[in-house]
Amino acid sequence: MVHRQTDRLVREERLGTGARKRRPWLVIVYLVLAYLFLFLPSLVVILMSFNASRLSFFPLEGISLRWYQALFSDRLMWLGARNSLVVAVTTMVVATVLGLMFAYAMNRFRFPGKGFLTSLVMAPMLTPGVIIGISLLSFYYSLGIPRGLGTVLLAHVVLAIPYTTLVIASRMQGFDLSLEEAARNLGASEWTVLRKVTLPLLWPGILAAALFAFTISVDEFVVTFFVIGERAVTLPIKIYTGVRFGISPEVNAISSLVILFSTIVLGLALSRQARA
Amino acid sequence: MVHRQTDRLVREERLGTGARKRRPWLVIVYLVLAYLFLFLPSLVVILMSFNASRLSFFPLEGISLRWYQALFSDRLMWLGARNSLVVAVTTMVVATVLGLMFAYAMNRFRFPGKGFLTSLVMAPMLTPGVIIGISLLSFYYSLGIPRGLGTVLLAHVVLAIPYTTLVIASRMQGFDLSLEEAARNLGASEWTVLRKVTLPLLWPGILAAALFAFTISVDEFVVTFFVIGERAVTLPIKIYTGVRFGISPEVNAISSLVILFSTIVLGLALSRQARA
Amino acid sequence: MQPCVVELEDVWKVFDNGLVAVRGCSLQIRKGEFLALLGPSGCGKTTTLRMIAGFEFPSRGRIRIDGRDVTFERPQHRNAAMVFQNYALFPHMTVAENVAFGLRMRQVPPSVIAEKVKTYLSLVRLDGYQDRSPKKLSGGEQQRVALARALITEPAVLLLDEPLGALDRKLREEMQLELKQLLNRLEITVLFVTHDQDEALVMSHRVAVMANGQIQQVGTPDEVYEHPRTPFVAGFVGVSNFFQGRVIGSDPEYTVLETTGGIRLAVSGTAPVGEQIIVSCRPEKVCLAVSPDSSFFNSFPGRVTAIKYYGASSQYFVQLDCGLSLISMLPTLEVGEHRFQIGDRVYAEIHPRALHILREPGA
Amino acid sequence: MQPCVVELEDVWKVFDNGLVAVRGCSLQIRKGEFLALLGPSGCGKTTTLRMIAGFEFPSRGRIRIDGRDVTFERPQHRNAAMVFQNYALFPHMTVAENVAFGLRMRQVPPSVIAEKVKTYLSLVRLDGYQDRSPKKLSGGEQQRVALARALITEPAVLLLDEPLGALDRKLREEMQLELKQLLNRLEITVLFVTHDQDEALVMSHRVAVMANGQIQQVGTPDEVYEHPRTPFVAGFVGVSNFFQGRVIGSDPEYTVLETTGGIRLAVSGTAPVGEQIIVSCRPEKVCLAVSPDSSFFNSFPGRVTAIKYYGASSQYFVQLDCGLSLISMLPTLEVGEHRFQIGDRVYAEIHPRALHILREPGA
Repeated sequence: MVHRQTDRLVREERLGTGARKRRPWLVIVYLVLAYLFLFLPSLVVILMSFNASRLSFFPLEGISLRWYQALFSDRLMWLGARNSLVVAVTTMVVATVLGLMFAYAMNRFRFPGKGFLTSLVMAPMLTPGVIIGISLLSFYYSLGIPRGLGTVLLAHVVLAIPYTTLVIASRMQGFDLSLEEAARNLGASEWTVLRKVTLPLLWPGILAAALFAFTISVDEFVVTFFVIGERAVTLPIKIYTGVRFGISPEVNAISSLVILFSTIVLGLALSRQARA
Repeated sequence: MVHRQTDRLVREERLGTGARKRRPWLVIVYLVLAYLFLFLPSLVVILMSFNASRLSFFPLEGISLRWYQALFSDRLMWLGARNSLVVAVTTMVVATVLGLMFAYAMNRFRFPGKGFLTSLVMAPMLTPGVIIGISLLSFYYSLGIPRGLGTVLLAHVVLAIPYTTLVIASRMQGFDLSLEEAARNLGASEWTVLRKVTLPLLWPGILAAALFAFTISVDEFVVTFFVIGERAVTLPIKIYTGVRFGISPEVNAISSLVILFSTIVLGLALSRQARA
Repeated sequence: MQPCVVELEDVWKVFDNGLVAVRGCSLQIRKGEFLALLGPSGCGKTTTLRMIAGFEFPSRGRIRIDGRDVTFERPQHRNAAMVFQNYALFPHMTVAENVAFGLRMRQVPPSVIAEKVKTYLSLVRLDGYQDRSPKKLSGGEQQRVALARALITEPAVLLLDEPLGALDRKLREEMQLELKQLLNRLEITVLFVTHDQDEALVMSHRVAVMANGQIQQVGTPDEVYEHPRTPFVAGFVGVSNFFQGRVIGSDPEYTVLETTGGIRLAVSGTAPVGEQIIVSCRPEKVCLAVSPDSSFFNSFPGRVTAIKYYGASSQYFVQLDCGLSLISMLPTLEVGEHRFQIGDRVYAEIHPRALHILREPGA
Repeated sequence: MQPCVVELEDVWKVFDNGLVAVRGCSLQIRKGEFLALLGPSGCGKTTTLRMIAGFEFPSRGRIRIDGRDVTFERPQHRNAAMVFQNYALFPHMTVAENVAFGLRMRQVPPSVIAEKVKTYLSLVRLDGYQDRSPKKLSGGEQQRVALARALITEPAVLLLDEPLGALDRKLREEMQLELKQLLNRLEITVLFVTHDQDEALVMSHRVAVMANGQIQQVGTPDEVYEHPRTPFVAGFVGVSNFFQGRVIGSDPEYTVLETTGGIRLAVSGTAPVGEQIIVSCRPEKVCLAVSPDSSFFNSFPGRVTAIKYYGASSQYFVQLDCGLSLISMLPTLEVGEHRFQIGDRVYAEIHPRALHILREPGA
């Protein structure tokens, strides 16, 4: 511990070789500027959502909550929110359970072609959304499956599984197998070991995976757009429909809320994982 | 090594407790079915692209390459492909260089608020595409920046930086700092250490990061859709426009090509990282 | 004689990748005995332990615990508690919950459990540690929790896998004695695996030395150290000088050997004339003298080439005039007395009784 | 006397987090000398080494190499080559490229480099290893590549950080002697850091014992072992028995001590009457006898409570009738001779010259 720390200290000192003990202020200024560049857009959106005027231009013409008011009185917005929530919760449960099973199988068993299968399970994470969307659409279409929330749910589960699997598998990788052996040595059956030792220790990973799956589902737009059909609506689709007719302050308001919500949920998931 | 291996073996044996030495066939069957479920859509798309008929229904009415022929004679398709390539290559270079700088700063220096800034750099990875799209659109709009390939490039760099940073940072985490100390101890200057020791050892990570950035840019649809404006076109946008008027076999053909291309590039990136 | 608690009968273990980890291991552990399984890493000692615990199954042979055949019994149905090398304490449970685990699996009533946990924690001198998290304990404390957790089930045999391996040197030397005394007091049967010869000699009633999946010798610590049976045992348990040569004379008590270096050695023990044999001798049995002693049979001239000073004693490396090298270990003398220096001319003297005839394990 | 190669003058190191790693360390290493910096982990020995290499800068004090003040000099401008504990071989270069690195940094012509690489590889017995990848070498081979890479620059001082720490026990004992002989033959100045007392005693000309950032004693191996100056040195280098008590009598040669246990000890050396002092005694200097010897001043009755059998010798734990505990280390006797058993009544005898008066480092 101390050694690692001193290593870091040495490196810090090394930066300003002539001037020991000086903090690398230049680096900080550079990073702050870079971050501003990355986050200015989100800040602008949040700012604009409080704009009293309909025009999204600087300077603001006054602070107002009218766009939030308009938002909350929009029935279709509420319907989209409800649908998003239903799909997201179902996706969360299904993708987490399947992810746990995948991760367990990949971590605990050896079988021929395992490496190939492992890289396949990760593919939806890497395949472009447009392709997944078209593929699913073409698939449902050729099999005559009617589009709607059900097809959206199926698509979201496919999209979320790689993430839940990865998160749980990374937690399992650090799992000390001798803990299970110790439990059996002390008289626990296979089932008891799973219940009393394995699952409690994987719990932080499972929770993080569930939060990831939920966020992925709530945010998903591209694939949803392809497979949702004409009748149903989710929150991202509703927002997109709003934008089609130009950026309105209402869209800024809902975007601000989604930014806030996503940040909180993902913050939770990441801190869970960090603690794990 | 041996111990770890025997652990695995024990676990295998444990599965069929009564029947030692049996492979867990049930697990394999289960996995194969699950993978089929995940990849059937892509297979259907590829199959349909060779369909002689215009209707995307089973059974196929004959094998044909006519949709690929139609595809290659479409001028707008070629323009989109060229634009996608230009943006992707530029994004790759810029995002990799910036990612390297971020990763280096985060790995090597300590400064106040570092944890906060680190979580911020990862945010674009976690913010929903729709939100990023709207944010950037609103941002360009309010500052009066004209939309086109330039704004697309900027958006893609923002999107790719978290990935390039993560990939290079994970490579740096395993970096043995004593190698740099050894080089300096043997008489190398700071610059020589960077050139002869640090960069060569990070090379596999840098290459993987570049491939990731390239793929992200080529595949990106949602954000591109918001910021591209009316005049320019990229491949995913072109495909989407094709789909708007119903699934055509031409779309299946281009999708098949994109699936093939993405798989190759990502396979390269992953195998680079695995070897690293 | 005490009855056998653990019995291994010609046990083999071949892994799926073809590795033969254990080849024909037979061993009996008696009630109340403390037996050490000693060998270098990869010699099959841990695999043997794991087969007794039930984490692996033999490819051939039988394992019995308390007379019952448990060869293919699942781990939870054996009465063999194990202390793991990394302790394997459950990090999501308190110390008390860890120790209670075995009894809870046996459906013991909670009030009885609470009382026994208290008893066993005080046995390992951890009173008041009930509600602590095992992650916050030192290595030595974790080791004692693991011990209490295993002991509370009152197992037929206690299996220890390198129990002191994770502790640092000073603590390890203290714990050796403490652990030995505690387990002897409880009159528990112990099988423990180690690669540290000192630990095996210090702690156990009997030592089984393993190499290449085979048991080379079983005996009390002094038998194994003072009368090694095979070249491996002589070289692994302590340091040995080896001589290889042909028997040129033999009577009922002594054998005379002509070594490859051309010198003649008198050795206690018998071997047929003409046979090639290996004999060994401990460095502390090689005396150094400044002048030859004609009454001594095995006395060879040479020169000191290197000295390793260990404080209480020193190792002298002697190059004999015949070309062979010898190590001699002498206690450090008082300041003022004569100490040998590098380059000194010396006579190495070995008593015939200090030389042992070794045999290969198959023989 | 040889000139000083490395000189530390009242060096302190305080880390940013307030940790004081080194407090007032002064040390001189002479040309051709092999000096061991011995201490437990966290005692500041590695920080001291890193300050000499230039990876860290002292908070106070001066460091000189070959007479030149290098206190704040950057590492690449010092002539102090280091062998890292993990060897730190460049994994993307061959063995030859690794060894050549230092010369390439010094702009030596390629033909000269090729020849010197060959020479130094053969010096560490790695002829023909030029084109191998360091990742594919064994631990011992990697260690020798790291050594060749450091030696080829012909440094003023060679710094070794636990050079044998990553090797297993048998190989370590072999390498101790080999490394010592190689470096002595090259007449190179060496500072090496270790936590292993045997390694320090066996390999070095002088030992500096460190604890809590302070150097407790500097001396030859036998000085440090046989005449420890502080309680820490007595306890860390080898095993010691300690007695604490008040001086009740003193003449120019001997001091008489009354211990807390109520027994009287004659000790060689002087101390003022009435003072509280600590004395130590090595276990091998404590003899055990079956009957009292009235001619012996320090003879105390007691009982054997435990025995640790180490093969060549055994440690006997004796509980004296006055309540104190003693450890005695005796060579193992021949079979047939009388060996003490647990419970035996014995008399522990200590010669006054075997007892040393210790002082705290500040005193």
